[in-house]
Amino acid sequence: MIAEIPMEHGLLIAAVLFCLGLLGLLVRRNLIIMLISVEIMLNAAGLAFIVAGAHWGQPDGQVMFIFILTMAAAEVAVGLAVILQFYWKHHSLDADLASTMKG
Amino acid sequence: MYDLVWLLPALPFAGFLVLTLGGPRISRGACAWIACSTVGISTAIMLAFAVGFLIHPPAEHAHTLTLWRWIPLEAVGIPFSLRLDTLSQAMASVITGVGFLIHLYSTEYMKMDPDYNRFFAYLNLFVGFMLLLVLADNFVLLLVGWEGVGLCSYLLIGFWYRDPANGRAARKAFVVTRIGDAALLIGIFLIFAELGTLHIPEVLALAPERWELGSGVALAAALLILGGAVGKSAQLPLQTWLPDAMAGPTPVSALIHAATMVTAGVYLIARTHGLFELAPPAMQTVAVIGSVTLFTAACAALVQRDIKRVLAYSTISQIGYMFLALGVGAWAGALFHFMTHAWFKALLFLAAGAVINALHHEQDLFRMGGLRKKLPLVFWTFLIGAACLAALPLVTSGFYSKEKLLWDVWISPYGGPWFWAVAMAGAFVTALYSARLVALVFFGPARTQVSARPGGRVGFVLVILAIWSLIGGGIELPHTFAHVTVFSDFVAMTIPTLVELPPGLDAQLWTLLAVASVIVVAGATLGAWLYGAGAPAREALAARTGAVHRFLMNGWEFDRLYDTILVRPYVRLAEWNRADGVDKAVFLITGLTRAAHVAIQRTQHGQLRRYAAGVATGAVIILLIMLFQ
Amino acid sequence: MILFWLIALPALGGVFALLAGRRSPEAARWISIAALAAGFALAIPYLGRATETGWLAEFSLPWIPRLGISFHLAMDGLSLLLVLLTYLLGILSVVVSWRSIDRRVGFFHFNMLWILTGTIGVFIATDLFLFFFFWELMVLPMFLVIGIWGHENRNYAAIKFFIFTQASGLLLLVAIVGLAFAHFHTTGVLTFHYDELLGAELTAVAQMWLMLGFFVAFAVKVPAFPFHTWLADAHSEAPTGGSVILAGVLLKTGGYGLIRFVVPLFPEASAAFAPYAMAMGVAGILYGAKLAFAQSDLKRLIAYTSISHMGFILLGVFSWNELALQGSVVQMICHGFSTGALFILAGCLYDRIHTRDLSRMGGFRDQAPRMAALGLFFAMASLGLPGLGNFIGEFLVLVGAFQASVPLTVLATLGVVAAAVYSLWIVQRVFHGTPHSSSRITDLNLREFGALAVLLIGLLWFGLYPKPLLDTADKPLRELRNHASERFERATELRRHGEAVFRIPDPGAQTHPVRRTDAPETHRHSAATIALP
Amino acid sequence: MTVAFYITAAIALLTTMRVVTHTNAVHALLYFVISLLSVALMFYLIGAPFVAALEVIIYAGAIMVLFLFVIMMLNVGEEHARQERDWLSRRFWAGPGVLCAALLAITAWVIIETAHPSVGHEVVGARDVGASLFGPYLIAVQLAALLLLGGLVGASHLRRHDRRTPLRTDGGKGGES
Repeated sequence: MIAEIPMEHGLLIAAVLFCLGLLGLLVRRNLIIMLISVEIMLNAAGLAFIVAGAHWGQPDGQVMFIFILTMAAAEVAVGLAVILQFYWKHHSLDADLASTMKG
Repeated sequence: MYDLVWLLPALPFAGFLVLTLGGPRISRGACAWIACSTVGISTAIMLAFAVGFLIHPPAEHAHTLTLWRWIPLEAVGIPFSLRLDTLSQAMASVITGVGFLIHLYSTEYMKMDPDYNRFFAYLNLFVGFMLLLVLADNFVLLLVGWEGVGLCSYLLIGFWYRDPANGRAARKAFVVTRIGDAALLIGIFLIFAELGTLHIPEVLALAPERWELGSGVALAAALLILGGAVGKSAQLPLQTWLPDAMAGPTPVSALIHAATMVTAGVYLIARTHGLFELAPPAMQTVAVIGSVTLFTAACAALVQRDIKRVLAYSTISQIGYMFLALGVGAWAGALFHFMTHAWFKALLFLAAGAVINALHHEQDLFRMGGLRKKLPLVFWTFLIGAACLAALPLVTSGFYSKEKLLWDVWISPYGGPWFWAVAMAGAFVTALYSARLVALVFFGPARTQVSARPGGRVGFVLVILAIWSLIGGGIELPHTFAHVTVFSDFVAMTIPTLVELPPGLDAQLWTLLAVASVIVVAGATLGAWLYGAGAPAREALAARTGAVHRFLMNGWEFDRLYDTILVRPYVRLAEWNRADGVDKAVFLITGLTRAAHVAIQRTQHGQLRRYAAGVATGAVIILLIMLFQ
Repeated sequence: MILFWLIALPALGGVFALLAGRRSPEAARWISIAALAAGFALAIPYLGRATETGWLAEFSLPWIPRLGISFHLAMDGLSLLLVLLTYLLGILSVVVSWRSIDRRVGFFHFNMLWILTGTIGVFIATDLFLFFFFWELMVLPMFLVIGIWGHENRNYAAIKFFIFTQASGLLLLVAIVGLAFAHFHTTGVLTFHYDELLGAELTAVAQMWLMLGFFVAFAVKVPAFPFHTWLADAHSEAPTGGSVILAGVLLKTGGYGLIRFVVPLFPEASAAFAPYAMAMGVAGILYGAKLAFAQSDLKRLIAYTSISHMGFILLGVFSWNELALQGSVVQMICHGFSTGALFILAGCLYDRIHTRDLSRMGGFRDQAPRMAALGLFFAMASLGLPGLGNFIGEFLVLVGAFQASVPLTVLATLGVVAAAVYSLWIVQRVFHGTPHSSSRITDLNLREFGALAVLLIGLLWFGLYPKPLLDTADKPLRELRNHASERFERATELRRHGEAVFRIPDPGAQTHPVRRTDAPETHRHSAATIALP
Repeated sequence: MTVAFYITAAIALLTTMRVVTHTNAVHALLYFVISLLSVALMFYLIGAPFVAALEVIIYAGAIMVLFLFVIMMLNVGEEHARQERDWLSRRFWAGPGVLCAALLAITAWVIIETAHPSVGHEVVGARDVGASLFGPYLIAVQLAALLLLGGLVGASHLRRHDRRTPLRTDGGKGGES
């Protein structure tokens, strides 16, 4: 049941996914989509770990993925709470409205 | 006995201290007593010293008293010590004598002034510093006296401090002389660097050993000292302060700005004569400065309207004669003229003071007149003073001193007919303006009411000075007359004479005396005619020479020149950079920091997506760097 | 132990004044005076012993032995003079602040005493780390004094003062640490002790940079010409007592540092740099005088005269001969007296008419003859009237400097003319002229008069009989010259002949890591030559 | 099985692209779920069945449902979709596109330049992962637990809706939470 693929293909896919996530983060102004983009990037990083772990036949890559997963869960929880607050305040999900930190 | 020399300056200083600390608690009478008695005792001591020196001079004709070790260093040990020799005695006797008489005069002259005590405190301080100046045996102590008399001059010119004009005159006097003092200071540094000592007799002894005749160092040292002398003695080109200094009370003009302080330059050059002898060009410079000054100042004196300014310019001119004498090496001649000048110029000033007081502080010559009958005592004494100034032949001390001086100029190897001719031209003008003074003040119609007559003390002082001015010349007579050389012998004990009298020149001397007498008499007569009977001719002349008249009136426009090239640029410089340009440079740093702050602040735009873009860009850059390393 | 008390007395006095000030301001003032007077009394007896060689007193405690840092105090004649000056002016500044400070009196005196603590520490610390500690200790209380009790523009002035001194302090710290490490590098001993660092073997480049670090730090304090701009603001905005301390004492730490550290530690580099340093001094003399003349703010004017006077110290120190050094020391003391007195006078005027603006003064002689007389006296002292202390200082500096550089000395001598211009201007503007009808002032009271009289007598004394001063400073200066003169002069010779190049003994060829007394033997030149930056 | 891997990879890429470009948040989310499922399949195919399961359960299941809830709570309607379309005009794409392309090019270059062996020889199962997690990575696990706790507390604190603060509709300043 195991697919033998060159490692660089796996990594390349991860890289493309990552860049797509980054693109989403940069282009979209909707906070929810931005948060999703971040998730895409995390997921891509996880894929890279798994590919690398599979190369060595060791569990460490998967362990790392689990940590990423944990982190993503925590991040999404907090992030969504913040988005909710933001929406109540601004009645919008436009990220560019949040600019009080301007120097 | 000579160890008492410290009392000479100490007594006036003590008087100053008592008067200052006592302040208004001391009554006027007590103040007058303290001031006069301190100077009077100094005079008495001074006379005793002089007599002692004449009868039984001490070894090496000098007595040194070291009071304490002042600046004791390894490289230079400067004691606080006084040196009594014939040169300092000649100076000190005039300072104490004239000083005492002027103190006495002032007790009456200043009696209406609310600041009576302060005036006498300053006068005492001045006499103390002046004595310190002439008694100092090293350059540093000399500087103490030198600057001290400058301070007193400043204080007394600006004595009536409420008028800002007096303050300006006082500051001008101090600053202009300070320019000369800076030169003197540099000269002292040079002497120390070259000779390793500041003790004046040692300097004079060492200089001929270390320096060759005509060497550059000697020239530099002599010229720098000359700079100091020129400033103090109001010679060209630093003469501009003296006419303005007449803003002070008249006794001050008499004491400081005629008799004593302004001749400190003469004293300084005579004191350091050894350095000048090593530098003939410096001698020439002194002579040229003297002759140019004596003529220009005499011309300026001719047209002044203010009686005190006439006398001020005449003082500059007379000191010019002394400088001329110094420049040709006639040390004794210069000092003799200093001495007689001190008497008769003090007399003139004090008499003028009496006139001014009588006329309600009127100083304009053209608003005086006809005082001959109303103030006979003042008239006669003033006349004697003016005659001395003009050097009327045979009867005046001014004649004898000026003739000795001119004769020395004529025969000196440094002098010659040219200098003599200039001096004669000056003598002619001097006679002219002396006659003008007398004519305008005492003859003609009365133009101002006489409001006060001089009292006993003023009269007494005037008479004493007049008598001295008449007979004082007797201590030195041309050898064709009687060959009295008391004074030059006295001075020669300290300064070996440079002008040797060649034998067999009697005919020349007679001729010169005759020529000089004729010129002086002619000048005086012309002056008397112009300002008496010949007034219409004078006015016609004045109308035609208005520009020249103004030019001379303003003292050859030196003030305007210095104002343009020195004073105003300095003031403008000060105004221009009032807020300190260097501070701007500091602000440049602050400004740069702030600009950087603003620039970087722009990146803090608060937009999440652009921060993310920044992070991504950073990642790209870092990866690129890592790749192409 | 007495040295320890010299520092501890003002420090403790400050704390007690702070505590007492809550209840009674008067008590804070008396405590301050008592503490300072006690310190003064403790230090005075050493004057008689100043003819001995070596340190007059030493005190040492281990502090951070791992890094070779100890709490090491030592005093010689030079330090003693400045310590006495500090105490005296400290007392006077408390006296003149008696009425003018009425807010937070306890805290004010705490700050004043801690400034003095730092200053005294600077003068007697012989461990360079400790020296730096005290150096920084001076700054913060002074910042507070200016910032809390100053005049209207005080915040700006305080911050400017703080930034300037902190920036220079940073340089000093870097240079001190650099020196200690350079010493460690050659000898293997890490120490901050002055006596041991005196013998440090340094490469030419290191010597130059370290010297510049020290120099700039001290030049800011002195202040030398391009680094002077903090001074005018700080002086004019500080309260009277602060100005007196600042001008009278704080500036002297810079001069002291130059004499004690810069030249002895780095003779060759100093010799190479001397023409520039002297030129800075002369520039300060002339520039300060020029600016002083242009000011309309009395305290600012006096502040610029300080720059002018302190230029002489720079000129004197870098001439490095007996006359010039003695002159610098005398100048430091006398400048403390004369400028302190002028600031006290300015403070007295401010207390009466609440302005520092010269155009609103004039004619005060009528109403305040005593103040006018004293003002005249101190103006004369400030223009260097012979017979007063400042003249001795300036004259000796100039005579000494003349042997080092003729053109610079000639320029500096022109400064005496400029000094006359601004000094007489003060007298004219404040005391002479017609009085303003609006301003009525009272003459000096006994307290102010007493304070000024002390300074007057001091200046007269130093002018007429400076021997005690010169004798006290003689031994330490002689030792410093014994240590550094030979190398300094050799380097000066080389600079004169070899176009701004100087040579340093090769650190590789070192024989003795300890104090070098056998300079001719170790005098093996390497090829290490550097040109000036 | 290699073919299956590439097909899932293609699906993952395509759906992810739709996530980024879709204007409707719910649709985007659904595309993302598909993307996650594909990635899970890829995990499984290269021998990591355990994390594949986790991916499906936690990521595609729990986290995405969380997103869904929030979107439903916010009740984002047609108006928002139109606004999204405005925001997604072409000019916004240029800069980020170039940046991402650059990043991708560089990473791809690095990946291709270095020689790699193939992967997917053996299955690393849950047992190995578990042994590793509770062996050498124990501390990290505990830290992750703390992180989750922090997330929990943070989320529960932040979601509180303070009725007293007025609703801001000006769209101007604000945004601190």
